[in-house]
Amino acid sequence: MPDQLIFGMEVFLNGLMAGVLYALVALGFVLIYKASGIFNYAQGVMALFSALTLVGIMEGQIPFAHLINAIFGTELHHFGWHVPGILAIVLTMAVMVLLAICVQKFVFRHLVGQEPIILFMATIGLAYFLEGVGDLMWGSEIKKLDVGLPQGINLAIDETTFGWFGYGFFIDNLDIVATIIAALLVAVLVIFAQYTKQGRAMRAVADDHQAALSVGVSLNFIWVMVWSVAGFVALVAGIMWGTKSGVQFSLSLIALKALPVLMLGGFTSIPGAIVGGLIIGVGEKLFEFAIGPLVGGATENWFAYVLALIFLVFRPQGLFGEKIIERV
Amino acid sequence: MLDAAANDETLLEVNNIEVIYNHVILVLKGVSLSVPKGGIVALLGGNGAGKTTTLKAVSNLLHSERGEVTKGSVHYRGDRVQDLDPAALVKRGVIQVMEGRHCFEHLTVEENLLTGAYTRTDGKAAIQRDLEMVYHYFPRIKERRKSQAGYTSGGEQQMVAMGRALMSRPETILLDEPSMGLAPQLVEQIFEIVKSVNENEGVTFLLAEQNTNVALRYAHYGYILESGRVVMDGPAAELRENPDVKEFYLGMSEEGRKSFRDVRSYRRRKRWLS
Amino acid sequence: MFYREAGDFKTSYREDNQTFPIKFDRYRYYSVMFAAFAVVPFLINDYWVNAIFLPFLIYSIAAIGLNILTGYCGQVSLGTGGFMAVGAYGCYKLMTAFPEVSILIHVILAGGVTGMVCVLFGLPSLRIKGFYLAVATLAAQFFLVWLFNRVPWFYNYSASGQINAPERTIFGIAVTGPNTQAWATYLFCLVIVTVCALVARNLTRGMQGRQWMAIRDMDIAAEIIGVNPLKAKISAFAVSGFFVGIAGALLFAVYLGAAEAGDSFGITKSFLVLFMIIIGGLGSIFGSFAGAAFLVLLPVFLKNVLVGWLGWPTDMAAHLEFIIVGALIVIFLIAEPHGLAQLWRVAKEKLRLWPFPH
Amino acid sequence: DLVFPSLSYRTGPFAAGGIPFADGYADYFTLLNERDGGIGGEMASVPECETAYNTEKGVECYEATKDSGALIYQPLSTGITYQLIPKVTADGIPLHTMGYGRTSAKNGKVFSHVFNYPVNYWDGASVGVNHFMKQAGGSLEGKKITLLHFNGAYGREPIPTLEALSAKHGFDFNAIPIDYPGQEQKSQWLQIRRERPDFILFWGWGVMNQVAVQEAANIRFPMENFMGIWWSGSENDVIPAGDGANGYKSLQFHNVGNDFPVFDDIQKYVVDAGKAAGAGDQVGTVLYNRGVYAAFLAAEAAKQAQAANGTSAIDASMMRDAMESLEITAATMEAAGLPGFGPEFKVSCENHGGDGLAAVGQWDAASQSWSLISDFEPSDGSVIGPLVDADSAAYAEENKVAMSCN
Amino acid sequence: MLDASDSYVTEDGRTIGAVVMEMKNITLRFGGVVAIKDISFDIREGEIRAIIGPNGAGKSSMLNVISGFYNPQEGQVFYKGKQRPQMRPYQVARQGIARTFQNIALFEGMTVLDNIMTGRLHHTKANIWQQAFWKGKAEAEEVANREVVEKIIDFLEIQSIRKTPVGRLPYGLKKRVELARALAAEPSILLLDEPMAGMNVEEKEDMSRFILDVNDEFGTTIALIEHDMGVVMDLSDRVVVMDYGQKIGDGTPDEVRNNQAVIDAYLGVAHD
Ligand SMILES: Nc1ncnc2c1ncn2[C@@H]1O[C@H](COP(=O)(O)OP(=O)(O)OP(=O)(O)O)[C@@H](O)[C@H]1O
Ligand SMILES: Nc1ncnc2c1ncn2[C@@H]1O[C@H](COP(=O)(O)OP(=O)(O)OP(=O)(O)O)[C@@H](O)[C@H]1O
Ligand SMILES: CC(C)C[C@H](N)C(=O)O
Ligand SMILES: [Mg+2]
Ligand SMILES: [Mg+2]
Repeated sequence: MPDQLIFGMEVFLNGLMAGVLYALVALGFVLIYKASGIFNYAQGVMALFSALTLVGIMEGQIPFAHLINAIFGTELHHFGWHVPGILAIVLTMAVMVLLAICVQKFVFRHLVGQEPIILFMATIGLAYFLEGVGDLMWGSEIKKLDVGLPQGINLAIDETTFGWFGYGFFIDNLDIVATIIAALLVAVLVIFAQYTKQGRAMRAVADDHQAALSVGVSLNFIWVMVWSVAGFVALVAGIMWGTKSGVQFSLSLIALKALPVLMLGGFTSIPGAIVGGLIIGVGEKLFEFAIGPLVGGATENWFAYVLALIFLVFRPQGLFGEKIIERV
Repeated sequence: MLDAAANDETLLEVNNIEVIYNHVILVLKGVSLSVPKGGIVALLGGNGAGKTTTLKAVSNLLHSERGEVTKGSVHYRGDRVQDLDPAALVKRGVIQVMEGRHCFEHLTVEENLLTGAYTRTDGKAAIQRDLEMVYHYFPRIKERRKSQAGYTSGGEQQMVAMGRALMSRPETILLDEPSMGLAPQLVEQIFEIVKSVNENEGVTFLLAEQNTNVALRYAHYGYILESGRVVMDGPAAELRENPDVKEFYLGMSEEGRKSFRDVRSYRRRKRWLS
Repeated sequence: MFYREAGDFKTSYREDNQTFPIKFDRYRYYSVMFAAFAVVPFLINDYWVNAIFLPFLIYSIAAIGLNILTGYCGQVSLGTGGFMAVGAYGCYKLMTAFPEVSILIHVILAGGVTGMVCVLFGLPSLRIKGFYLAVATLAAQFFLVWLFNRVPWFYNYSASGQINAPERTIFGIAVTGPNTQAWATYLFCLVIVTVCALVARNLTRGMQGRQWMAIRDMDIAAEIIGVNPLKAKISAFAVSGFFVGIAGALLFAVYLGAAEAGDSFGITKSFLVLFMIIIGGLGSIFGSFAGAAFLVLLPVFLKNVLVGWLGWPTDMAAHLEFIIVGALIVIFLIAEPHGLAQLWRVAKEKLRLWPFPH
Repeated sequence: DLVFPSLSYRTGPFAAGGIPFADGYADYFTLLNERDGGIGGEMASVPECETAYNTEKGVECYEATKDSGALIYQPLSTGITYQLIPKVTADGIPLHTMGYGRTSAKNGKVFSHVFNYPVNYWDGASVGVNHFMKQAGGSLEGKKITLLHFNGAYGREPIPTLEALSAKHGFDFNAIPIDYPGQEQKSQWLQIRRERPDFILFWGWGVMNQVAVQEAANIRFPMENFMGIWWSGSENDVIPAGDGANGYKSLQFHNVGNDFPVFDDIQKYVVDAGKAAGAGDQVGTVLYNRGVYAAFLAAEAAKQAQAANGTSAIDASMMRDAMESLEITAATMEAAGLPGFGPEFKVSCENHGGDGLAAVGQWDAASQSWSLISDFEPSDGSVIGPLVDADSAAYAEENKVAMSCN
Repeated sequence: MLDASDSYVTEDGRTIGAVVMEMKNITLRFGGVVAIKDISFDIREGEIRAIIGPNGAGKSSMLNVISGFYNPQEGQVFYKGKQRPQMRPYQVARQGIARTFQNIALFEGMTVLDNIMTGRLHHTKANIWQQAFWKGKAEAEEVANREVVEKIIDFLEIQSIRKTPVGRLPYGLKKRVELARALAAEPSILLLDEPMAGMNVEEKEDMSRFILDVNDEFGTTIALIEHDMGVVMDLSDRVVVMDYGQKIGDGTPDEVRNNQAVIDAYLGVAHD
C-alpha cells in the first residue's frame, strides 16, 4: 500500500478519536438546548469547573484558601488528605447537581419565556461567573489530573498494524476509553430523551415554555435534571480533556471545538453530536494532513467551522437536527 | 340541565384582583368571580377586556409574561394558590388551554397528547384509555397522530390543545377561546364535548369566549368583562335575555339578526359606556 | 413632573419623525453633544483618553454596527472580531500603500472593504438561521484571523507579523502613531462616532430599518409582505460590516497603534461586542452606546475599586471581576431582558406618569 | 520611591506562567526593601496591574501607571510589547522585554527605549541549533529540524533565523504551526511521526506546552531531541506528562533551582515574613527565577543610574541611560546573591540585546527538577546581525525614525 | 354562465369585473399529505370571494399558494390573464397582492405605526444612500407614506395605539393592525385568512365594515377565509368550499348553502 494511503488511514482513525472527544463536549450543549432552547455557552466552563473541583477534592485542597488567606492572613492550603478517584468523582457530581439547582433557582427561573438570545447571554454571564468562582476556589495554576485512565500509544494496535502494513498506527489509549464512554453516554441519553416521560417533557419544554407550564411540567424540575445531566457530561469531558492537557483555564475553550460539531450534527440531536464529532474530527485532520502543508497549516480551527457551514447550507438544521418549522 | 350548577360548593374564587404587566400597564382593575364545582362559567368580553389575563392570573402563568397580580387573591378549594408553581396547580387539578393553541411544534400529535398526562401517576393503561377517548372526540387528529404538531392546520392544533388538557384528567379546565378558528360544526362539537365532559366526568370549566352565542348556550353562568372590570354577571339564561347582551354580544337587535352587510349604515353604541 | 411631553405637540409628520420628538430629550441631547465636543477635550489626559474614551467611542461604533445586524436585522453574528480585523488590516494596507491620502479616507475605505467581506460571509444567512448562523459566523472569525496570520502580504512581510500604525495627521495634527495628543485622537474618534450614529439612526428609522426589523421579527411574513430577504440581509451585513470595519480600523490605528490578528481581534472581541449590544439593548442606537460604556467602564471601575481602594491582590481582584461581571450580566437580564435602553425607556415612562403610579 | 510597575497576568489562559514570574519580580523588590532598605535608600514599590495577557488591558495598565513615576515596564507579552513600543518611546520610559518581544529592538539606534537583553528569540533559535549540532556530532548536514510553534507573531519570530541557519548548516527545516490554545495537537504530532524529524524546536506558551510534551511522550519521540524555547521549559510544562517528559530540553538564559543565596534571603525576609506576593511555594521554579532575574536586572540598572546621577531619586530617563550602559558582571551577580545565575553581558546603544548567550536545560522526571546541561553559549551573530539590521531598518523606514546614537 | 372577461353589476350596485386571478388544477403535497388536490377556481376583479371548509381542508394552504409561499406540485396560477412564473413571495407582493395571516404575523418588536409603514415598502424608492443621510427622496417619501398610513389608521380607528409596540396588543387589535398593514400597500388583491377569528359580534361588525369599505372605496378585490357563516354568507359574492383538499362546491352564497355536499362536510345543518 502506498505510504500516503497508510498515513491517511492513520490520520482518519485519529480524526475519529478526536471527533469523539469533541462530541463529548457537544453532548452537553445538545442536552440543554433540547430541554430548554438554551444555547449554553457555559458548557465549556462547566467542564473546566468540574475538572477543577475534581482535582481539588482529590488533592484535599481547601476551597477558597487563597481568598481566606488574603482576608484573614491565615496560611490554609490543604486538608492534608487524598480522596480516591471514584469517591472524588461522586463528590464532584454532587457539586454539579448543586450547581444545577443554583443555576435554575437564581438564573433561569427568572428568565422563563425570554428570547433565545437573552438566554444565551445569561449563560455567558454564567460562564464568567463560574470561571471566576472556579479560579477563586481552586486557584488558577495548572493542575495535573490523574484518575487512573490509561494514556499513551496503544501497543497492541501499533504492533498489529505494523504486522499488516509495516507501519504501526498510533492510537492513544485515552481516546479508546473516551470512545467507549461516549458510545455508552449517547446510547443512554438517546433512550432517555426519546422513550421516557421525562425525556418527552424535556422536549416539550424546549418547544414552548408556557405551554409546558400549562400542562403541569415543572420547568424547575426538568431544568435542574437536565443541567445536572449536562454537568455530568461536562465532568466526563473535563476528565478526558484534563487528563490530556492538565486542568487550567484553557479547558473552557474546548467549547469552541464543540460548536462546529454541534451545528453540523444539529443542536437538538444526541446522535447528531457524535456523528458531527466524527465528521468534524476526520474532516479537519484529513484536511490538515492533505491540504494543510500547502497553505501553511494550522487550519483546524477554521476548517471545522467551514466544513460545518458547507453542510448547513444544504441542511440548515444540521444533519440530524429537527426540521425548522416555517409556516404562516 | 342547568341544575348541574346548583352544586353550591365554590371551587375557584377570584377576589378583586389587579394585574399589572411590565410594572406599568394596569390591565385588570379589580376582577372578582367565583366558579362553583361542576359548573361551566363563561367569561365574555371584547378584545383586550382582560379575559386571557384573568385566566392566566388563575393558572399562575402571568409570571412568565412579566405580569403580576398586585392586589386581591385567588383561592382554589379554599386554599390560596396564587404563589404556587403552575405545575403545582396542575397537580391540584387545574389546567389551562391557552389561547393561540401553543402546541409543542416538534413533538408529534400523539406525543403532545401524552405530555398532557405528565402529572398523572395512574399507569400506562389508564393513559392509553384516555388517549383513545381523545381520539374518539377528535377523529381528525387521530389521522394525523404521527405528524409533527407544527405542521397541522390551525383547527387541528386547537383540537390537540384541547385533547392535551383532557389527558391530564383535570378537575377544572380553564379554556381560552376554544372556538377560535374552528369550523362551525366543530365549535358545536367542542362545546358538546365540554358539556359531556362536564356532565360525565364532573369537570368544572371556566372559559373565555368571544363566541357569546355558543358560550351562553352551554354555560351555566356568565361574567362580562370590559376593560379590566366585570360589568355584568348572572346566570347564562338571564344574560341571554338581557337586551344589551343581545345587541352587543349576540348581534341581535330588536328586529332580529342584522346582516353584516348592513353594518355600514349603523353603529351600535354601548349604553353602559357612554 | 420631571419629564413631560404634554403640551409638546407636533404639527407635521416631519416633526413627529425626528430623532428626539420630545423637547426635553432634544435639549439633553444638545447638551451632551456640547459637552462632548467643547468641554471634554479640555479636561482629559492620556489616561482618560486611552483607558476610557477611545475604547468607549470605538466600541460604540462596533456596537452600532453589530446592533444593525443583530439587533435590527436579527442575524446573530459572532464574527465581529474577524471583521474588525479586516478593518484594521485594510486600514494598515491603505495607510502604508498610500501615505499621502488622508487617514480619514483610509478609515472609511477600510469600512467599505469590511462591508464587502461581511457580505460575503453573510450570504449563507439566506439559508442558515438563528444560532446556526451565529456559529457559522465563527467560521468567518477563525478564517479571517488565520488568513491575516498566514499571509505575509497583509502585514507587509514584517518579521513578527505585527502591524504598526505609522504616524498620520489631519490638519497637521497627529492622530495616529506615537506622538498624538489626547484631545486630538479623542476628537477624531468623536467626529466619526457622531457621523456613524447619525447615519445609523437615519437608516434605522426609515424604510430600510423597517425592512431589517421585519426580517428580524418574522422573516417569512416579511417576505410575504414584500421584503426581499436577500437584499435586506445583505444590506444589513454590508452596513454592519462598514461600521465594524471602521471600528476595527480606529481600534488599530488610533487606539492600539499596533496589532496582531489573533491577539487583538480574537473570538473574545466578538463576544465583547455582542455583550455590549445585549446589555445595552438590541435594536437601539442609544443601547449601543450604553452597552459600550458599561462594558468599558465596569472593568476599569472594578479594578480601581478593588485594587486601588481596597488594596486587594490583583489576581483575586481579577477573579472577582469575572464573578461580578458575570453576576451583573445575569442580574441585568433578569431585571430587564431588553437592556439598558429599555430600562431607560421604562424609567422615562414612569417619570412621565409621576407622581401617579400607573 | 522607585516605581517598578508589574504588568502581570495571574488570570486567563496564560496564568500558569504569569503567576510565578510576577511573584518572583515582586518578591525580589520586597527583599531589597526588607533587607537593604530599598535601592540606594529609596524604597522600591511594585504596583501590580492585571493584564490577563490582553493587549487592551495592557494599554490600560500602562496608562494607569505611567504617571506614577514608573521607571521601567516589563509586560511579559509580545503583543503588549508591540503596543507599548511607540508609547514608551514618546513618553520616555524604558521597556525591558527579556527574552521576548520585538527581536530587532536589539538595535538601539532605532528603538531608543526598548531593551531586550540578555537574549532574544533569534539567539534562542541559533543556540538551540548549535546544541543539536553538537548532539549530532558536529554537523547537521542532511538532518531534519522541525519548528513546532504557536501560530502567531511570537511563534513565527524564529522562522527567518532558522531558514538562514538551515541554508548555512545544510539541514532540512520545516515549521508546523499550532493554533491557539493548542489543546488538540493530534495532526501536528501525527505529522511529526510521519516525517520523523531528527530534532524538534518548540515555541509554545500556555497549555500548548503541556500538550506538546505529553504528545511527544505519547508517540515516544526521543525527548533529548525535543527542545523548547525558554517559555516552554518550566515545571508546569513537564509535570503533567509524568515520567514521559524525562529528558525534555529547553533553552534557558539564567540558572535554575534555588541553590543561590538570594533564595535563602527571600525565604527569610519575604516568605517567612508573610510578605510574599504569592503563596511562596514557587520559589526556585524556572519562571519564578526569571521574575527574580528580571527584577535583579532592573534593580541593577537603577543602582547604576543612581550612581551615575548622584541622586537616589532617579527618573525614567536616567533609568534608560543606565540601561543603555548596563554591565552585568560576575561580581554584580555575586553581590546580589546570584553568583553565576546568568551570563555576563554589557549593553550599548548599538546593542540593546546583550550578547545573546543561552544555555540548555534538561528535565529530570525522577527528581522533578530542571538542570542546566550546558554553559551559556553564544548565538551565531553572523546570521542574526544582518537580520536585526534589516528588520529594524524597515521599522525605521515605515515610522520615519531617524537612526542615531547620542 | 359568465365569461372570464365579462363583468356584471350586483344587486347592491357594485361592479364586478373580469377574472383577475385564476387557479388551474392546483395540487399541493407535503410529503404524504395532500393539502390541495386538483383545485381550480377564479377570482374576479372587485368581488369578495370567500373560501370555506372544515379545519385542515387546505384553505390556508391555498392562500399560501396564491401569495407564492408554497409552490404547488401541479397546476398554474394565472394573474391578470398571464400565467404566473414561479415567484418568490416578495415578488408576488410587488404585483399588488397583500394579505393577512391566520396566526397573526405582525412584527412584534415594532410599533403599530412602523408595522403599518412596512406595508408601504413598494411605494418607497429612496436608495440606501439617500436614507442614510435622510436627504432627497428619503424624507419626502417618508412623509408621504406617513400621510397614507395615517389615513388608514383613521379609517381603522386605531389612532390611540399608533406608537404602542404590537406585542402588547390584544388579539383583536392585532388583527386590525395586520389589516392596516395589508391596506397600506394599496393592493389590488387582498387575501384575508380568518380576519374575524376570536372576535365578538361587535368587533366582527367593525371588521365587516372595514372590509366592505375597502372593497367599495378602493375597489380592492378580496379573498377571504372565514369560519363564521354569518359573515361569509352576508359579505361574499361567491364562495369556494373545500374539504380534504378538494373543491366540493363553488357558487353564490345561496347556491353553496343549499349544496348537500357542503352541508354534509361543513355546515352540519342548513344555515339560514
Ligand atoms: N404581556 C403583556 N404585556 C403588556 N400588556 C399586555 C400583555 N398581555 C396583555 N396585555 C394587555 O392587557 C390587556 C388585556 O389583554 P387580554 O389578553 O387579557 O385580553 P383578552 O380579553 O383575552 O382579549 P382577546 O379576546 O383579544 O384575547 C390588553 O389591553 C393587552 O394590551
Ligand atoms: N408545511 C406543511 N407541511 C406539512 N403539512 C402541512 C403543511 N402546511 C399544511 N399542512 C397540512 O395540510 C393540511 C391543510 O392545512 P391548512 O392550514 O391549509 O388548513 P386550513 O384549511 O387552513 O385549516 P384551518 O381552518 O384549521 O386553518 C393540514 O392537514 C395540514 O396539517
Ligand atoms: C512573553 C512570553 C511569556 C511569551 C509569549 N508567548 C509572548 O511572546 O508573547
Ligand atoms: Mg384573550
Ligand atoms: Mg387555516
